[in-house]
Amino acid sequence: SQSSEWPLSSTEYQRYGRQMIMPEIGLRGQLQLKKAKVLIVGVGGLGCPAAAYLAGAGVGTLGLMDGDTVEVSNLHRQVAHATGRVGMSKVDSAYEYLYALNPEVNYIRHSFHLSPEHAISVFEQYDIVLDCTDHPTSRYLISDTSVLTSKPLVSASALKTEGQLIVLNDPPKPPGDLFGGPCYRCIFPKPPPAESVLSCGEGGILGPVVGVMGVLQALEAIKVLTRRSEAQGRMTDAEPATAQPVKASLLIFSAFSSPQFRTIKMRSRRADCAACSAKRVVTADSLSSGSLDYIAFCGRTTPVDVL
Amino acid sequence: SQSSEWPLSSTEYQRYGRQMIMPEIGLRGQLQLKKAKVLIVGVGGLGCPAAAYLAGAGVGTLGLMDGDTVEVSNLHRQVAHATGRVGMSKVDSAYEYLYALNPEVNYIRHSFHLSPEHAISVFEQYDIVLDCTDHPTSRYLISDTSVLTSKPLVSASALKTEGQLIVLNDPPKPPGDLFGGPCYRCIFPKPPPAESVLSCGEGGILGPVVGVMGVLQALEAIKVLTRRSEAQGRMTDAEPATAQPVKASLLIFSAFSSPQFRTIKMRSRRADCAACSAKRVVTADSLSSGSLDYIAFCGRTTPVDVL
Amino acid sequence: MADPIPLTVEFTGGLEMLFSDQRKHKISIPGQDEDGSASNVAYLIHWLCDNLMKDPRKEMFVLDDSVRPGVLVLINDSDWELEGEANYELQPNDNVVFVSTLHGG
Amino acid sequence: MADPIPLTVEFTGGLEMLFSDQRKHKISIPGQDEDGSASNVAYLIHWLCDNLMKDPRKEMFVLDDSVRPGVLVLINDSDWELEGEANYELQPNDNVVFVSTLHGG
Ligand SMILES: [Zn+2]
Ligand SMILES: [Zn+2]
Repeated sequence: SQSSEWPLSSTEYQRYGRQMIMPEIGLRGQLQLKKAKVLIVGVGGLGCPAAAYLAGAGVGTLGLMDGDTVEVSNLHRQVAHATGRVGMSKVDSAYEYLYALNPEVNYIRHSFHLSPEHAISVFEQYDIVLDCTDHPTSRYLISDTSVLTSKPLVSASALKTEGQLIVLNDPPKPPGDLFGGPCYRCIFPKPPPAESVLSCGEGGILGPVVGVMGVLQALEAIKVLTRRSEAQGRMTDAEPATAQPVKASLLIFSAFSSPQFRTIKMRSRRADCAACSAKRVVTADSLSSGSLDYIAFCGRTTPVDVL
Repeated sequence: SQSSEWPLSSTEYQRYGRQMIMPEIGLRGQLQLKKAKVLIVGVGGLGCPAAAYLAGAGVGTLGLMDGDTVEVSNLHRQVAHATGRVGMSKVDSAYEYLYALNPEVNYIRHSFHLSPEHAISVFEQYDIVLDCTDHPTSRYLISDTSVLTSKPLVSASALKTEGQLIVLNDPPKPPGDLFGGPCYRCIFPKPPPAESVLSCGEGGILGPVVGVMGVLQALEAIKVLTRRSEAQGRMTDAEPATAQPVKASLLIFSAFSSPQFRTIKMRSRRADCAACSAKRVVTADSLSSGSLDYIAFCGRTTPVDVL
Repeated sequence: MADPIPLTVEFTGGLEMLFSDQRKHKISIPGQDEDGSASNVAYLIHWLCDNLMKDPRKEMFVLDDSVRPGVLVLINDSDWELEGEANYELQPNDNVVFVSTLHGG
Repeated sequence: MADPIPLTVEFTGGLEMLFSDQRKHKISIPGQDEDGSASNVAYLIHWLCDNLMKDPRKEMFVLDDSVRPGVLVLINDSDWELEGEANYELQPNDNVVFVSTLHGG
C-alpha cells in the first residue's frame, strides 16, 4: 500500500499521526520504528502490554518468544490473551490480539522457550530485546546473549506490589569497551541463592503493577529506537554528551509506598565483568555449546523448559 | 456457577489466585472487588488500559461511558480497540475486548457523552469513578458530580510525553466536611484559558505515556476499593491514621526527564471551594438544571458533544 | 545587599515551550526585590518573565500578576499552597517547578 | 565518643518481610564501631542484623559478611558501588535502601 513518492502510506500517516506530530518522534522517528526489529522474550504480564504498545506504535517487526500456553490464572494480568484462548500457545494468542490491533506489523512467532543453543541465532535477527521473563536464569542468559550480539536490552521484573526496570547494554559497545552500557552481570555479578527467588505464581502479583512495568518497557524501547544519536542519554533529555562511561538508571516501583517511583543511579560497566569486559569468560562458543550451565549457576531446581 | 458454601466459584479462585495470595488483596479484597461498581468515563488512551486491568482484576460491575467511535488514529494508544472495529462505538469495541478477557464481569455500556443533565443519575449507580476524558470541561463536570454523589475519583491526563494522576474526593465526605479529600476545584479553582488547552489530537501523544497513566488509574482504583478502612492513607502504607485533613498527592510523569516520576504533596479541601465546601454553589439542582455552564466556564468553542 | 539566590526552576506540561524548549534551568536571582524585601515566589515569577522567557506570549504563563489558572507551582515537591504561595521566601538551592495541567487522554 | 547517627533505612522487594513487614524504619546507630572507626555501611548491616531483624533467616539478608547476592544497597538514591560500597561512612539523615531484585514477570 506504499506509494513510491511517500515514505509512509496514507493509512500509516493516519494511524501514527498522533505520535508523528511530536518532535520527539516525527517522520524521522516513525521511519526508525518501521525499520526496527524488536524481540519480546516472554509474553506474560510484562510482555503483553509491552507488545501491545510497540505494535500500536508501528515497529516494523515484532518477535514474540514464549513456550507456555495460556492459563486462566494468567488472565488477571496478561491482557493480550483471552478466556477463549486458554490452552493456546501464548505466542499465538498474543498474535491474534496484536494482529487485530495493528496488521501493519510483521509478527514473528517463536513458540518455544529461549535456550542457550539457539539464543544467539534468534537475537541476531533483531535490533533490541525486551526481557519480559520471570526467572534469574533467563535474565542472565538474555543479558549474555544481548552482549554477544550487541543488542540493547530493556529488562523489567515485577512481583507482588513492586516492579523494577533497567535499560542495559545501551549503547551496545563491544565487550571490553567501557563506554558501552553495563550489562545484567555488571549490576548483579552473582546470582541470588535459589531459595531467595520467588515467582509470580508463588509470591503473587497485582495486575496493574506488572502492567505498568511492561508499558514502561515499550516506552524505553521506543526511546532507544527513535533517539537522534547514540551519544545522547537514555532516560533524560538534560545530560550533556560527554565522554564518560555510561551509567545505568534503575527505576523501582512500589504500589503502596510513597513515593511510588524512585530512580536510582547505577554503575557503569564493570572492568572485570564476566560478560562485557575485556576479561570476559562468556563467549559465543561457551554459551551455545552449553558449557555455561545457567541452570546450575542460578541454583534452579525446576525443569529447564520453564524458562 | 457459585456454590452456596464458597464465597467464590472455583473458576474465580483460579482466575484471581495470583492476586488473592497477596495480603494486600486476599479473599477479603477479592470480595470487595467483586462487590464493586466502577465507572470509566472515556474509553480512549487512558480508559482502554484502565478497563483492561480492572476487568482482569475482577471488579463486579464495570461501566464504560463514551460517545465516540473508533478511528484508525486512535489505535496506536487505545489498545482495547481493533482495526476491524474502526467506526464502531468505542464502548461496544472495548466491550468486545473486555468480555473476551473476562466474561465474569458485568459490563454496563453507556454509549454517549457525559452531560450535566444525566451525570448524577449515572454516577449514583457506581462506587468509584475514573476520569479518563480529555478536556477541562468534562474534568470539572466529573469532579462536581463525584462530590455530589459521594464517589472517590481517580483522575488522570496525558499529553505528548507527559502524564498526571491524582485521587480526588477520597474519602468522599459530604461537602463542608474538611476531612474529605480535596476535589478538582480545590486544586484548580479557576479553569485554564481556552487558548492554553491542547488536546491529544492537536498536541500529539505517545502511546505508552497515556498507557502508563491508565494502568496506574486501575491500580489506584483497586487500592481504594480494597483498603481495609477509610482512615488509612491512599498512596502510602506508612502514614499514621491521624485526624488531619486529607491531603492529595499528585503523580507527574515525564517520559524524557530524569527522574521520570515525581510525587507532589498537594493541599487538602479548600474552605471556600465552589463544589465541596460549606460555601459551595454547585448543587445537584444547579448542575442537572444546566444553570452551571461548563462549556462557557471553560471557554470552550467546539461543540458540547465532544465531551 | 543580600546574596544572590541560586535556584533550579523547571517547566513542564507544555510550559517549557515558552522557555526555549528547555525544561530545567539553573538560575541565580537577586536576594532582594526592588523594595529591599527578601525575594519571594511572586518576585521570581516576575523575574522569569523579564529574564528567562523568550516567548512573547506572557499570557500563557502569567495573568493578573500571578501564574495563570491551570499552572501549578511546586516548591521542593510540595504545592506552593502548602508553603505560603507567592509569599514564600526563596532559599538557596530551592527547586521550583511550574507545571501546566494536562487535559488529554 | 561520636554522636549517634540518625538514619532512614528502607527494605523492599520482599526484604521487608524479614524486618517485621515494615518498609521504612527511622533508626539511630552508634557514631563509631567497636574499634572506634566511623560507622560505615558494613557496620550498619551488622547492626541491622543484631538490632532490627526479627526473622531468624539471616541468610536471606547477609552472606559472607555482606548483603547476599541479589540485594542492592542504595545510598541516597545511588547504588552503593558509586559511594564506596561497604566502606561508605554514614552521615546523619542518610537514606539507605536495601532492595531485593525481583524476577517475576
Ligand atoms: Zn557486564
Ligand atoms: Zn473542592
